[in-house]
Formats: sequence, structure tokens, C-alpha cells
Amino acid sequence: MITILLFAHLQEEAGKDYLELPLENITVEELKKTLKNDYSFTQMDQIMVAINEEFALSTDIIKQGDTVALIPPVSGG
Amino acid sequence: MITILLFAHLQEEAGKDYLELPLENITVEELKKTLKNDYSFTQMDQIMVAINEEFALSTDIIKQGDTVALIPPVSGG
Amino acid sequence: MKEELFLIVEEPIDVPALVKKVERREAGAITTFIGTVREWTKGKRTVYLEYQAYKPMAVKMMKVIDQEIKEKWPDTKIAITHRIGQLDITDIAVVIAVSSPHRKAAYEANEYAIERIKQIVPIWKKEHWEDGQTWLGDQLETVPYPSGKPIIKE
Amino acid sequence: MKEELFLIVEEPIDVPALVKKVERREAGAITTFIGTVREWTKGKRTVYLEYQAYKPMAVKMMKVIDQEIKEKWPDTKIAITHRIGQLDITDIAVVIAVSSPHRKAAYEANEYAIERIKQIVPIWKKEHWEDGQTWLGDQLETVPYPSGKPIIKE
Repeated sequence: MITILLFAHLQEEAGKDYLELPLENITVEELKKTLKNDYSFTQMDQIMVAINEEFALSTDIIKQGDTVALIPPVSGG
Repeated sequence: MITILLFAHLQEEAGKDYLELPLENITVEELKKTLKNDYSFTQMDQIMVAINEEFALSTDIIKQGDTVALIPPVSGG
Repeated sequence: MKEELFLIVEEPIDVPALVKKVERREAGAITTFIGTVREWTKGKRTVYLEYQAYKPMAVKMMKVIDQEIKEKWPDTKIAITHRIGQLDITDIAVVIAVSSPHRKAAYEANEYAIERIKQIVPIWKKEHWEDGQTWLGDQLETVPYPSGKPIIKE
Repeated sequence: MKEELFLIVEEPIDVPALVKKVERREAGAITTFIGTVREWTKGKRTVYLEYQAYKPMAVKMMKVIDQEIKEKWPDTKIAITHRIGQLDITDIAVVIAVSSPHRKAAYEANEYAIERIKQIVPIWKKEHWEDGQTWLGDQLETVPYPSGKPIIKE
């Protein structure tokens, strides 16, 4: 089970600010595919994934207990 | 008679903040020469002259009633 | 108490207090950037804005920017506060203060900081127009991240 | 009362009040430059500084800079206050605030303003070191003015 934090339009689309998914030991790329195919998230190409508050590469592996966040293109400042 | 405002080191060298000189209808260049030769002002090359609060060219003519100022290289900011 | 140089807050930002954080006896120049809520953008009128942040990561990324700046402009000191929540027109959203012995570095490091905030700090802006609302995407229009992730070091 | 955008003062400069002068609903960016009295310059320790101005001409020249900036960056609004008299270490000598719809112009116009202040505004600084004192010459080291007068227009 991993917890995935949601922000901005993703949070509004999901109607909540996090998801709990029965996944672990998968790569960032696999997570994005799963979110797109099984959970109907759109525009996953534009979403970055952060693991434990660091931007992750698509080959990085998500493990049990990691804090995962989906980061849409930022627009601060 | 023209009044010449002095600032910074010129003011300290002269011991006052203005001079009154029995001159008029002379060019800026002539004024600078006079100050150098007759009044022992040094480093006149580095001094700009302002007439009525505008930087003047060396050929500009100083007339009766003009406010003349000697402007050493500035160092504000 | 150690003064926090990088903050996400929900209240108005105290600009002079931020400037104080970077003040040093060896600094002759302090630049600030104050980002305010603009009413008009390309002919569209903003009524108000809403900012959201992934707070701990946002602070972490601001510290990454601090490190980058320390490498590029070693003598500078920088502090950043970003406000989130609902902001009205002319409200201050972000303030960046940079001090430096000489002015050139203070300008350059400050501009670098705002560019990097717009690239790597997880903060999002929702525009509330007169006729609708939308979360803004990447304002730099470098959609998405060409290298697969935001460039953290150059 | 019309608010004065260009001032020479003898009291401490109120930075937020200056920022307020350039705040506008169409501006999304405000940059400030705060010039402070630095303790160390090339290994020499300053004890305090003394600034002197030819006040009416200084204000006039700041307005010339304003005109130059309006031509180069039409959407900007600028305010400048320079303090004179005796200033101690970390005291603020000059503050420049520029607002603009977009940030690039706010940075560029601000930096242009401080460069021009150091060229054409009749203000002089006297350094009081530990072991002496001197009126500083042209800090830009372009002694004297190559064209015979400071360049007013480019």
C-alpha cells in the first residue's frame, strides 16, 4: 500500500487530496501507467512524481512507506 | 557677477559652499581655466559644470543671473 | 531561535522583516522581488487567485535554489517567503530578498531565484476570472519537462 | 497632495512607503534595490559615510532617469529616494522601486536606474575610514566623462 498526495487540478478531479493504492516496488513509470489505465488520470505525461519530497526519475522504484506525490507543472511566484 | 556652487572636496578646499566671481558672458571652458589659473582650483579636468541645474557643454555661455555649479565626479547610490 | 530563510505562509508577508533577514555588515546591496497579484493578463481580468503548495517539498526546493545560488554567487545571502491561500489584486504572493557586497550579484541571484521558483517549487496558482477558474500549468511554457525532470543542477 | 516619486531626504528611508508609491493593479512585479553602507571595501574598513547632494539638480536628474526608463520600458513605474547626511554601517542610502506588469522589465529598469544614478545624479559620498577620510571620485572609474559631459540620452 502506498499513499499518493494530490495537488491542484488532480486534487479536484479526485475529490480528495490523497489516494491509497495497493501497490509497491514499482517504478515511477509503472505507477503513472497504472494511474492512467486503471484510475483514469489524464495528462500523466505532464505530471512529475516526487518520492519523499524529491523529484524522481521514471526508473526510480517506489517502496513501502515512501511518500509519493504527483506534481503538476508548477505555477508559483 | 556670477555665483558658483561648490560641493564635496571643492567645498572643503574653498572653505565655503559658494563663490562669487566678477565674471559673466564667458564659456564654461573659460570659467574652468580662470578657476584653475586665478583661483588655484586643481583637477578642473574632472569637474563638470552645471548651469541652472543642467550639465553644460564646454562651449555653453554663462550669463548674468545663471546658477552655476561645479560638479565633481558623482558617487551616490 | 534560528531564523527561517525559506517559508510558506498563509498570512500577508512582512517585506521589511524579510529584508532584515539578509542584512549584513559586509553587504552593500539588497535586491528584493515582490510578486503581486495582477488584475489583467492578456486582456483577461483576474478577480482573485488561490495558491496551493506541497509545503515541506516547497521549502526543500527553496533550499535547493539557495544551494545553487551559493555556488553561482558565493557572497550572497537569500531569503524567500511565498504566501498561499486566497489572494486579492495587488496582494503580495512572493518576496525574494538577496544581499551581496556588490549589486550585480544581488540582481542576478534574485532573478535566478524567481526563475527557479517557477520551475521547481511545488506551488500552484488557480486563476479565478470573471467567467470561470482554472489551475495554471507551467507558465514557462516548457511543457512538460524536456529532460523528464526539472533540472536541479546545471 | 501629489506623491513625490523622486526625493532627497535626511531621515531614514521608509522602504514599504516607497514600494507603495509604485504599486498598481496592472503590475505583477515590483523590484527594489536597497543600497546600504558596507563596512568593508577592498580590505578597508568604513566607520561611517557622509553623503552630500546638490538637491534640486539631483531631483531633476532622477527625473531625467525616469524619462529614459519610460522610453526603454514603457510599462514601468519608478520611485527613488536617496538619503544624505551621516550614515552608519548597514544604514540605507538609496532605495529604488520599480513596478511592471512582468518581472523582466522590473529587474532591467531597476538596474539601469542605479547605474545612471552613479553617473549623472549630483550626490557625493565621503568615506570615513579608521585612519582618514576622503570624498570618493567616480566609482565607475570612467574618469572623467569621455564625451565631455555625462551621457543624458543614449
